[in-house]
Amino acid sequence: MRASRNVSIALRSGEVRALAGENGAGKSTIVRMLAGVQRPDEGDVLVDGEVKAFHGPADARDAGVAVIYQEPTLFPDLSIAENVMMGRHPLGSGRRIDFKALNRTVKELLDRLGVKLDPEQPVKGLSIADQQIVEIAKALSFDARVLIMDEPTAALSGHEVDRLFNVVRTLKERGAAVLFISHRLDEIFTICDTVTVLRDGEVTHDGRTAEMDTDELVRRMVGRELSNLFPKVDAEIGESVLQVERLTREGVFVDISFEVRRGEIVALAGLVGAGRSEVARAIFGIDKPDAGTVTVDGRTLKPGSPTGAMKAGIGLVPEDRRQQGLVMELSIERNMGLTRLQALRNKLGVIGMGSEAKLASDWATKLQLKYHKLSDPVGFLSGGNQQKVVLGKWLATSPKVLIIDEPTRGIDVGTKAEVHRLMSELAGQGLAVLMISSELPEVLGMADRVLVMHEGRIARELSREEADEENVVRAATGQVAAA
Amino acid sequence: MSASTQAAPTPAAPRAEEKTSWIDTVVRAREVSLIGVLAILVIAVSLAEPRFLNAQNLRDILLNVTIVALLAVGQTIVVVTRNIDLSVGSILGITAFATGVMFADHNVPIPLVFIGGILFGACFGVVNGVMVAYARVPSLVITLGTLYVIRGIDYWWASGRQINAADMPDGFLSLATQNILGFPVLPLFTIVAMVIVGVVLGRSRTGRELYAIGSNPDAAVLAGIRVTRRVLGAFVASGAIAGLAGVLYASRYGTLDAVAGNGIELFAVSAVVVGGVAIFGGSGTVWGAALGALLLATIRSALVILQVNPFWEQAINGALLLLAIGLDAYLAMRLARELRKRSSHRV
Amino acid sequence: ACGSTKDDEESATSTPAAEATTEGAAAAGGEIKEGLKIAFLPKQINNPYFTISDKGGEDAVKAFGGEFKRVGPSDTAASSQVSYINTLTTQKQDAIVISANDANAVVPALEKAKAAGIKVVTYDSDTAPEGRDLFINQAAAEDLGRSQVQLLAKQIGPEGGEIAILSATPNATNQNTWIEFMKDELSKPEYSKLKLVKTAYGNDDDQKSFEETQGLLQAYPDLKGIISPTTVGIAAAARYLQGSDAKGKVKLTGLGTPNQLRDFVKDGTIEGFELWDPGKLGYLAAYAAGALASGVITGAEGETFTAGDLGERTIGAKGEVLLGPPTVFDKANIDEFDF
Amino acid sequence: MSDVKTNVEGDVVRTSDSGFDIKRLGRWETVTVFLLLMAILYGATTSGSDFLSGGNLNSILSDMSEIAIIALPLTLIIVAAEIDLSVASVLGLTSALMGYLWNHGWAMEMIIPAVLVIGALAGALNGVLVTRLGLPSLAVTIGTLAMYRGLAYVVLGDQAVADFPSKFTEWGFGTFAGTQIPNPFVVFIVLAVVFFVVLHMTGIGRSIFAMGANEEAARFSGVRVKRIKFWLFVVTGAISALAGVVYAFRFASARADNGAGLELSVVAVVLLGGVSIFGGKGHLLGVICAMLLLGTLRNALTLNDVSAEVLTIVTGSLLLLSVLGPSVTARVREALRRGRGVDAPPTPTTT
Ligand SMILES: Nc1ncnc2c1ncn2[C@@H]1O[C@H](COP(=O)(O)OP(=O)(O)OP(=O)(O)O)[C@@H](O)[C@H]1O
Ligand SMILES: Nc1ncnc2c1ncn2[C@@H]1O[C@H](COP(=O)(O)OP(=O)(O)OP(=O)(O)O)[C@@H](O)[C@H]1O
Ligand SMILES: [Mg+2]
Ligand SMILES: [Mg+2]
Repeated sequence: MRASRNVSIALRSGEVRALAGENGAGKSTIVRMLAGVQRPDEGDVLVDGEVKAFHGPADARDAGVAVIYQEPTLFPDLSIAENVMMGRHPLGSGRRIDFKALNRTVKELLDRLGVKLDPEQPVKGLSIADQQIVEIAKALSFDARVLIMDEPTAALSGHEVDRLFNVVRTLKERGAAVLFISHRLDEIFTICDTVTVLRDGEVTHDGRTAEMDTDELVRRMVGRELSNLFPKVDAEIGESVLQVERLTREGVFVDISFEVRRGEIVALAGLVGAGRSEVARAIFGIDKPDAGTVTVDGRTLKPGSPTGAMKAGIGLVPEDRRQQGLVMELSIERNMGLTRLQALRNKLGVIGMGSEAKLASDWATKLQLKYHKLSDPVGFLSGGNQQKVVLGKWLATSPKVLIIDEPTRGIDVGTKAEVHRLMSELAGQGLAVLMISSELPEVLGMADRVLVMHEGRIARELSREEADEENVVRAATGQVAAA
Repeated sequence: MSASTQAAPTPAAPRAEEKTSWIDTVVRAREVSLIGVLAILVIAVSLAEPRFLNAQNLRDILLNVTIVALLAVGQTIVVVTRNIDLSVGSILGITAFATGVMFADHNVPIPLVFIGGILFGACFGVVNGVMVAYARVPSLVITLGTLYVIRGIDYWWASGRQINAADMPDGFLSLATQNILGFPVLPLFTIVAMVIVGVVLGRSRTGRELYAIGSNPDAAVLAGIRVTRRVLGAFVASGAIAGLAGVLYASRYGTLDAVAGNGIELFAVSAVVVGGVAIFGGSGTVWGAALGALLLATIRSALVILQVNPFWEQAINGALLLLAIGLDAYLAMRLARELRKRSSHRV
Repeated sequence: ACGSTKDDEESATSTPAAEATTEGAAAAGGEIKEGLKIAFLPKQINNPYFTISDKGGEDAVKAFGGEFKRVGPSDTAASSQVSYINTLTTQKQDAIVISANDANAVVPALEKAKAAGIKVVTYDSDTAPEGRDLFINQAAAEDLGRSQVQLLAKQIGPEGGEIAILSATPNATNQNTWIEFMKDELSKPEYSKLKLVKTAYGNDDDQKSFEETQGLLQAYPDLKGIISPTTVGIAAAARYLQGSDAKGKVKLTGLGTPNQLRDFVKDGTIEGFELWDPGKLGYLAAYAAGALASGVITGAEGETFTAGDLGERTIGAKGEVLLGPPTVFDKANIDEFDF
Repeated sequence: MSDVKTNVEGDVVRTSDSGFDIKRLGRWETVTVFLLLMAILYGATTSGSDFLSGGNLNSILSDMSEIAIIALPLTLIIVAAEIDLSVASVLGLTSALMGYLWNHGWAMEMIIPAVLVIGALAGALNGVLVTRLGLPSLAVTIGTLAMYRGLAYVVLGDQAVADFPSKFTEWGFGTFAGTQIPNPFVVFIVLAVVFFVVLHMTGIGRSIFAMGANEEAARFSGVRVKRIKFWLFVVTGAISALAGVVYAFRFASARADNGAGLELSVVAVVLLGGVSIFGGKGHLLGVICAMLLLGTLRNALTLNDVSAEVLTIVTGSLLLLSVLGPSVTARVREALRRGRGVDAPPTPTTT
C-alpha cells in the first residue's frame, strides 16, 4: 500500500504553500519524507536545484528545512529552553553549556511569538496548546529557509493562531519558503498564496488560493460536492439526562453546574486552557472532583470511577486521540471491543471467537471507516479514521450521554461533515451530547445551547438564538460578568 | 475567522511562573532531602552509639560505598537514557578476576592494570550497547542475558581457581588501606569519576542529549540526535566504569574468585532509585545516585554497629529502601496537589 | 490438633533408621572392582576448597582404575544439587560422592538413587542418615568445635575477654554443629573469662565476610578474638585485621588452607589455625565409595576397608568414617604444607 | 532564491513490531517450538536411552516445577507492563513460615492455607505500593525482594525444618497416577489452563493487554487499571506462596534461603517466551514452550556432563536470542523489502 505517489511540490522562497487533503491523503507522509524521517522509494528532494539525499532529520535540518510535526515531539523532563535548542546549546568556556545565554535566546524567541512562558519551566504539565507553541518556537529557532508545518494550529485558539500567522508573514518577507498543512480551510485562505491538493496520495490540483474559493477547494479535496458542513437537524428535546452540580476541582474549575437533556447538543466553548477538558474528565471520573456531584437519570455517580460513569451510560471521546482515545498498538477490533468487554462474554464467561471482529466490522461500515484489515494496529489509520474508531467504540456502548472533546480536531472537511451529521443523527435518536470545541463555527453550527467557560468558571450560557460569534468571544475572554 | 477570539491574555502566564519556582525546588529538593535524611540518620545513630563517628568507622563506610557508588554513577548514565544495565555485577566480577590474573600470572605494572581493567569492562559495554542500540531491543532483557553469560564465562575461566592477596603487589592492595591526609585513597577514584560524569551529563551537549533520549526517544530521533551512537556510548561508559570498579574491588578484597560482585547490581540499581534517578529516564543526577549509595551504606553500617540481630539486617534494609522511594513519591504527590491549590488562587 | 501435626510425626520418623542398621548385617569382603563409575558432587563446583578435595578423590579413583567424574552447581542454593543427583541417577553411576548443601533437601533424590542401586557417600558435609550409606567425617564435629575454642583461648591468654564467631551461611550444616560444640566448650568453667558476644554470618562470600569482620570490630571495641570456622571467612577476616590497627591485638583462628593464610601467619595477623587435609578427605571418600560399590563393605558399623595410602579404615557408629584429627598450622610448620 | 522540489514515491512505514501482531507472535512461538525439538533431538541423539527414559522426563519436569508455576502469573504481570522481582523471596518466606508453623505444632492442613494467605498479603503490599503510590514496580519489588527474604531469615533464622509429614513430602517427589508426570507439575498444568483462559479469552485478559500497551487509553475506556494491577500482584504473591509449598515438599526441607535467586530464571523464561518487557504483547503458549525448552536443554547438557558454567552461558544466550531473533529478522526483512536500507522508525527502549 502506498501513502503517496509521484507527488511534485515546488516551494518558492517568499511563498506560503498550503498542502490540503482529506485524512489519510498522505500529507504527513510527504512531510516525513521532506524531513528525512522516511526515505522515498523513488524520486528526490531538491534544495536550490541540487538533489539532496536526506539520511536522517539532521541532514534535512542542515539543508535548512525546519519541520513542525503533526504530533508534538518534545522532551517532557527538559526545560522549554532546552527543548527549543536541543543539540544546539550555546557553549561557554571549556565547551560547557552556557545556560544563561540559552534561556535568554529562547526568551526572545517566545516574546517574538508573544507568549509569556518561562524558558526554564519543564515542558511536563504544559497544555497541548503551549506544547504546540514550543514546537513552533523550535522550528523558528533555526531561521530555516524552508519551514514545514503539519497542522500547527490544530490545538491553537484564535489569538495564538493570529500570532503564529504574523510570524509566518515576517518569515515569508525574509524569503523563507513555507509549507502549511491545516484542515481549517479559512486558515488556508488567510495565510497561503498557493495550494497543492492531495487525494489518496496523488496531486489533484495545484494553483493560487486567490483563484479559488472554499467550495472549490473542498470539492477538489473530497472529489465530490459536499453539502452543508453543519447538517444540524432540530431534534425534539426531552427530559434532562445529565445533571452536573457545583462540580469543583481546585485550581482547574470552580462550581460548574449545568444539565444536558435528551436529544440536545450542548457545546462547552472557551479558550484553550479554560478547563473544559478537565470538566469532561471529572464528569467521566478520570479525575476525582474536590466537590460537586454528577447525576445521570437521577442516579448520582460515584466520583472518580470511569466504570461507574460507563455503567450509568456516559461515553467520553477524549481530546488526545493517540494517548487517551486509542491503544495504538492494538488492532482496530481490539480497540472497538475494549468498551464492550462485559457484553462480549458468552455464557461461558469467555469472549467468543470473532465476536470482536463482528462488532468492529458492523461499526466500521456504519461509520464508513477506511481500513485495510480489522486486525491491523489502529495506528496504521490516519487521524480522521482513528477518530471514527474512537466514536465507534463509544457508540457501541449505546450511551445515554456522549461527551465529545474536540470532535473534529485534525479531521478533514469530508470526515468533519460526516462526524457532524452523525452527531445530530445521534441527538435525533435521543442521545444527550456534550461537545467541547475550540472551533467557533462548529460550536455555532452544531449546538442547541452554548456554555462558555472562562478561567475555570462557566462565564455564560447562551441559547442557540443568542449564540453568535461576538457573544461567545466576549464571554470566553471574560468581558462579561458570569450570567 | 476560525477560532473563538482576538487577542486575549493567555491564562498561562501567572501559572507558568509559579510552576517554575516550584519545579526548581523539587529538582533541587532531591539532593537536599537526601542529605537531610543522611544527616538525621548519622546524628540519631551516633547519639545511640557514639563510636559510630570514630575515624575508622567513617573510613570503612566510605570504603564500603566506594564500589557501589561507582557502579551507581555508571548506572545513572544508562538509566537517564531510559535503559538499564544489569550486567555490571558480572562485568565487575570478571574484571576483578582479570585484574588478579594480570598480577598473578603476568605481573603487569599497576597503572597498566587499571587501564586494562577499564578497557576490559568497556568491551563488555560495547557488546551490551551494540545489541541494545542497533538491534533496538529492551536493555533489561539484554543485560539480564549478559549478566548470565558474562558470569558464566567468569566461572569457566576461573574454574575453581582463587587468587589471593598474596598473589598481588602490596602497592596495589595498600590503595585500599592507605590514606591521604586521613582520607582513604580508594574513594578518590569514585569521586573523580563522579565529578567527570556529573559535568558531562549536566553541562555538555552530549550529556543533555542523553537526557533527551531518555525523555522521549522518538522525539530524539526527529530532533536529529544520533540516538544509536549515544545509547551505545552510554553502555560503553557504564561498562568501563564497572571495569574500574572491578579493579578497585580486587584491591579492596584481595581474594578473587568467580563469584566476586555477584548480585551487586541490585545494590547499584537501589542506589540509583533512592538517589532519585527516574527509572523511566530523562531525569536524575549522579550526585543523587552517589548520595543514594552513601545512604544505603550508612544504614547498613548503622545496623551492624547498633548490634541489630544479623537475621533482621536484610529485612530492615529492604524496608528502608521501600520507605525511601515511598516517601519520595508521597512528597511528589503532595507537591502536585500544592501546585494545583496554588494556581486556584488565580481562579 | 486435627490432621497431621508435628507430634504424630515423631513416631513415624524413627522407622527408616531401623532398616538402615539391619541391612548392614551381611558382611562382605574382596577387592575394589575395576572400571567403577564414581561421581563427585561438591557443594559448589568452583569453590577452591572442593577443587583440592576432589583432586584427592580423582587420584584415588585413578588408583583403583575407576572412572572419575565431577559435576556440581555454581551456586550454593539448597536445591541446585538435586537435578545433578537426578542426572547421575539417570546415567547409572556406580557411586555418588556428595557434600550436601542441605542435609535434607537432597535426601529424597538420593533415596531414589539408592533405590536404583547407586551407592551414596557423603563427605565434608553430611545428609540425614537415610540419604547415604557412609559419611566420611573430616574430623569429629566435636573435636573441631572444641579444639578451635581451645586454640583461641591459648592465644588470648588467661585474662580472657569478648570473642565472636564469623560463620558461613546461617544454614551451613557443619558450621552450625561446630558452633554448638564451641558454645558447649565455652560453658566450661576454665573458659568463664571468654564471653561469646556475637555470631556473624559472612555467607562464604568474601566481601560480606570482610564487612562483617569490620562490623564486629566496630560494634565490640574491646573484642579479643574471632573464630571463623570457614576458609572464606577466615581469609577475609585476616585481610581486614591486617589492614586495621586491631592487627595482632584481636586474635583470629579457625579453619583455613595454608596457601590462603601463609602470609597472615608469617606477619603475625594469625598465630595459628587448623584444618584437615581436604585432599585426603576426597581420597578417603573415593575409596569408601569404591569399596561400597564393589560390595567390599555394606556400610554397617565395624566393617573395614583399605583406603590406599591411608591404610585400613573402620566404619564407626552411624555409618561414619573418621579422617582423623585436624592439623594445627603455625609459623613453625606452615611451610611444610601446600594446598 | 531557495526552491525545494519533491518528486517522490513514498511507501508507508510499517513499524515492523507495532501492535499485537498474531503472525509475528506465531513466528516467535514456532521458533521456540523448533528450538525445543532441536533440544530434544540433541538430547536423544547424544545420550539416547538415558535421555528418553521416563525417569529422566520426570526429573526434567520436576526440576522446572516452581519456575513453571510462578511464570504463569508473572506473564500476566509483564504483559500489564509491570514486573515482580520479589517472587522468589515470597517463595522463601512462605516455606520458612511453613517450617516455623510446623515447629509450633500447627496441622499441615492449616499451614497450607495460612501461608497462601500470607503470600497473597505479600503480593498485596507490592500492589498497594505500585497502584496507590504509583511507584515503579521494578524499584518496589527490588525492595520487597530484599525485605521478604530478610523476613524469611527473621522467621526461621539458621534452622532447617525437615520433618514434614511423609504423606506430603512423598506427594512432593511422587508422580501422578502411574504416569511419569511429577505431582507438582500437575499443579502447573491445572493452573496453566486457568491462566491461559483468563489471559487470552476473557475481558480481564483483554484489559491486561490494553493497559500494558497504553495505560491511559485503557483508563479512558473504563478499564479498572489499578484494581486489575493490584489483583495481579496479589495473585502473583499467592501463586509464589503455592510454589513455596511445592518447593518445601519437593525438597522435604524448609529453609530461609529456599529458592534464592529463582526470580531471574522465571523472568528469563517469560521473556524467552516472547513476552514483551514493555507490556501489551505476549502469549502464554510461548512462555510454556520456553519453559520446556530451558528444562530440556539444561537436562540434555548435564547428561552430557556439560559443566554448570556453560549452563549459565546457555541460559543467558537463549535470553538474548529471544529478543534479538525477532528484532533482527524483522529488520532484515525490512531492509530486503525496500531495496535501500531505510532507518525504520525507532522503537523506544525502556527499562
Ligand atoms: N505506519 C503506517 N503504516 C501503514 N499505513 C500508514 C502508516 N501511517 C500512515 N499510513 C497510511 O498512509 C496514508 C497517509 O497517511 P498520512 O498520515 O500521511 O495522512 P494525512 O494526510 O497526514 O492524514 P491526517 O490529515 O489525518 O494527518 C493513510 O492512509 C494512512 O492510513
Ligand atoms: N497555557 C497554559 N499554561 C499552563 N498550563 C495550562 C495552560 N493551558 C492549560 N493548562 C493546563 O491544562 C488545564 C486545562 O487546559 P486544557 O487545554 O485541557 O483546557 P481546555 O479548555 O480543555 O482546552 P482545550 O480542550 O481546548 O485543550 C489547565 O487547568 C492547566 O492545568
Ligand atoms: Mg497528518
Ligand atoms: Mg481540552
